[in-house]
Amino acid sequence: MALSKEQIAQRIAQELQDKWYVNLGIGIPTLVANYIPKGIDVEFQSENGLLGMGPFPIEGAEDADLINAGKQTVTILDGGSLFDSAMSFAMIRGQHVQLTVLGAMEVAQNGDIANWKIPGRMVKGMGGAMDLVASAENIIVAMMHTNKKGESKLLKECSLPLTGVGCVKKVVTNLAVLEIKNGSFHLLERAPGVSVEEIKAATEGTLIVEGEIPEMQF
Amino acid sequence: MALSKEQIAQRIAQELQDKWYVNLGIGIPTLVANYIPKGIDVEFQSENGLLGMGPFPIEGAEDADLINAGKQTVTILDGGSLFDSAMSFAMIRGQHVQLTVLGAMEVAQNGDIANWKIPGRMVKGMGGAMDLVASAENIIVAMMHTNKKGESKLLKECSLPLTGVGCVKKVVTNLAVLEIKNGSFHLLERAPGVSVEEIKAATEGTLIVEGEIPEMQF
Amino acid sequence: MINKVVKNAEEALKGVENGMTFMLGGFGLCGIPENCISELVNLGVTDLTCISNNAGVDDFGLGLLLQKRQIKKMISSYVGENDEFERQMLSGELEVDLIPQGTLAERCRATGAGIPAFYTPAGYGTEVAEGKETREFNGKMYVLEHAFDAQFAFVKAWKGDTAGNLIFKGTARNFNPMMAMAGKTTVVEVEELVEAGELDPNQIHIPGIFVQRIFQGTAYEKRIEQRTVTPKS
Amino acid sequence: MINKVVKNAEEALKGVENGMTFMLGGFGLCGIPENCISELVNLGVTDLTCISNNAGVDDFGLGLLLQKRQIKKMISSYVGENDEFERQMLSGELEVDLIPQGTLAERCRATGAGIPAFYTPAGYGTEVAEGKETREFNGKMYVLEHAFDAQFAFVKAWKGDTAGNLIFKGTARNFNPMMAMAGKTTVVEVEELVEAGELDPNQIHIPGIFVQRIFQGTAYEKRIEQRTVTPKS
Repeated sequence: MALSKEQIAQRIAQELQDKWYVNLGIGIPTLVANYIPKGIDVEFQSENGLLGMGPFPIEGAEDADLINAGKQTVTILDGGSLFDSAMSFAMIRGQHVQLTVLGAMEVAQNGDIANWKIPGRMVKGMGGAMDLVASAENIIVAMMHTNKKGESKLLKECSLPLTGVGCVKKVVTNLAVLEIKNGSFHLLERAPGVSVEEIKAATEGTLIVEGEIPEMQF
Repeated sequence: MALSKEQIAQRIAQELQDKWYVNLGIGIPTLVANYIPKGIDVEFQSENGLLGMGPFPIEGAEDADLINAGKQTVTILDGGSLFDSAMSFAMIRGQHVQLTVLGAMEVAQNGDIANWKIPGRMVKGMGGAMDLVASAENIIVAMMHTNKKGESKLLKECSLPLTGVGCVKKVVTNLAVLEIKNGSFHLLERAPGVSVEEIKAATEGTLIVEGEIPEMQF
Repeated sequence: MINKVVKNAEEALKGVENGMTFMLGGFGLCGIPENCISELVNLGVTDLTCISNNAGVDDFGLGLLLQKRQIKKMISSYVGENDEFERQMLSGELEVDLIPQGTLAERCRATGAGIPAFYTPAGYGTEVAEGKETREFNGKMYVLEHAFDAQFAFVKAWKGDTAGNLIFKGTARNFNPMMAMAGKTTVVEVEELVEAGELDPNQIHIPGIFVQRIFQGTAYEKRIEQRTVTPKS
Repeated sequence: MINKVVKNAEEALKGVENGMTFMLGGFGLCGIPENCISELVNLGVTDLTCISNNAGVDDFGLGLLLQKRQIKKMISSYVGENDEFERQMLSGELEVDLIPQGTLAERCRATGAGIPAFYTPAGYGTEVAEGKETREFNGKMYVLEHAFDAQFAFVKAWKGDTAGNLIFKGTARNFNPMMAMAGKTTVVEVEELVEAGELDPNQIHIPGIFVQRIFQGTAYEKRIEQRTVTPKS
């Protein structure tokens, strides 16, 4: 069965490593914070100026002056810090953040990503995404394998305006975990009960399948 | 009579304007702080990270963690602030400091200044001087008119490695106040009792003397 | 001590004219200069270019200026919470320059810091880099980005003193400090205005040298866009 | 919370080797990493390139490393308080790269901030600009300056917590914050090490993300170079 959004987040959380600083984008990526593996310490960076981001505040304790990049009220954990946007992107551009998890509208087999604009229809802006994808050493894209029309979002080439070029190395969708290398998607894991054939059918880009593909473990 | 160092500082202090932030270099410039005209508010910036610099501390109250750019123990006044060197030079390069007063080994009639190096003999470094002279809108050089050998320090061309090009607009020496414009020194004021002839003799660069030259007033 | 205090928003905005370029602090509705924005609505100045990370929501923040068609051009990184904005943009009534958030922050800082241009990796290979100089450093490609030029910066701080020293609170800091550094005239509204000497000089986020006018703001609404909470157990 | 604490200077300097490039905080003798410098003397590492605004005095600060000929090259803005330094430089034993103080500070920040290069007016038309690209922006000339590359940054802070968050004191801040941002491995010694959560997150000068190792320093001498006082009246 295809994964729920929570399960996508849960699978991505398995990629977290001890002592990593992590930036989570809006949507599915935000949910990753709920599934930090036991025994590892990570800190979440929010690009609007917050390190050590904690859970949502207890009802009634919301502070209009303490939000995350998705404009949600949040808390700050012991050891956290607050800073301005220039400092925040100094962390990001300077590669002090070890992992970026973000959503996408399209990912191409060369690692290109598009997630900020549909010409003539939707122009929300790139926010911090272009800085993040141009800088991060590890980028994981969290998204549905296909769009609402059932069309593949893993493409030979992006059709939408790019957010970054050749930067995505891993994609976790509701169907699969894929690595991008040598200009192709490499299938690493299947969602439980989802066949390789189903994943092939949902992937427009070149999909490399080598050997037995294991199911994801939770 | 030629001015003392204190009198040079006192004359320069007359150039201060209300609401100016001012950076004072090491030596004679530092003394300017002792002669702020009544009725005007100025604040002194020290490029090592201090705004609102006050007088030397009362004996026994010295703090090793509070010094000026000359490494002297100082104090901070109400309304002052502390910051890092990048912020300090953001103020300077960004032209938020209205006046820089500094010493020089040589000044040329085109506004060039040399004050950081005598090749093969003295190489102390430029410190913040190159940033200051490249950025400040108002630069006043405070120095003796001649060097210890009696040679003019106001030259047609600097012979020493430059600190900045075409940046000095005013020079106050022990003999005179001079403005630099159109590639010449223009004599504005004489030290009390010093003749135009004496100033001419001590000035190697082109000296323009127009009309009656008043004596400095203290 | 150089005193920067003005009476109120009206006095603080003297010199504001049609066609000017402004910077406005804030991220979403967090840390926006509410009093200054209200006064801009009152003044009715038009043909404005506004540099601000976001464009407010339909009925608050910069949305108020958009409603009245006072803005000719927005320079932002993310504008996704404002229907009227989207309408004006897609219909071509409003010019929009969308730039990466980190580039926006760094360009503001550069403006205040006397850095005319710098290289950043953000946007390389995308339409953001079109027409811009690109260059390789250590095997990676970068885009040349320039400082801004803004007549006024409107900034919201938590505490400020009469000398213009500022302290921000929480994530309401965001773009406010760099914009404070960058305005030709920087106007700051604060929740609490204190005497010079009351703030610890070691804990000041933005020194008063960058600030031309400061005033005590009033009636802060501090609206929350996404009220997310953990239920009381 | 990611814990950055190491036991002492010995542990903090693990991995330091001959021929490396270091950044060292401080302005004059104010805010220098005394414990790290002592440990560098103990280790006896040589052929070092040191990026530091000054070079200490003959018998303190970086002067201790100069005495033992551990430094091959100094990158500084002002070195005028050290006779041994001047002797080694004029005799050619020591390489010296003198650069404007603001450029030094900004290059450190750029290093930590992922900015490979930027333009500054400092040094235009002087020997500092020789061999460098220059360019005009808005009628004024600027010089292109690049980020550094330093294996270790040695930083002195006043207070720090176990997560690596730092607060500096007075003008001992100086170059320490930007160097903390810039080291591949940033080592911080503090006068007072506290638990995470004890420092106000709103008042932290450098967030722990930039710090790899932090330790409680000991036996601070904090020597004053120019003791200037106002006599008690």
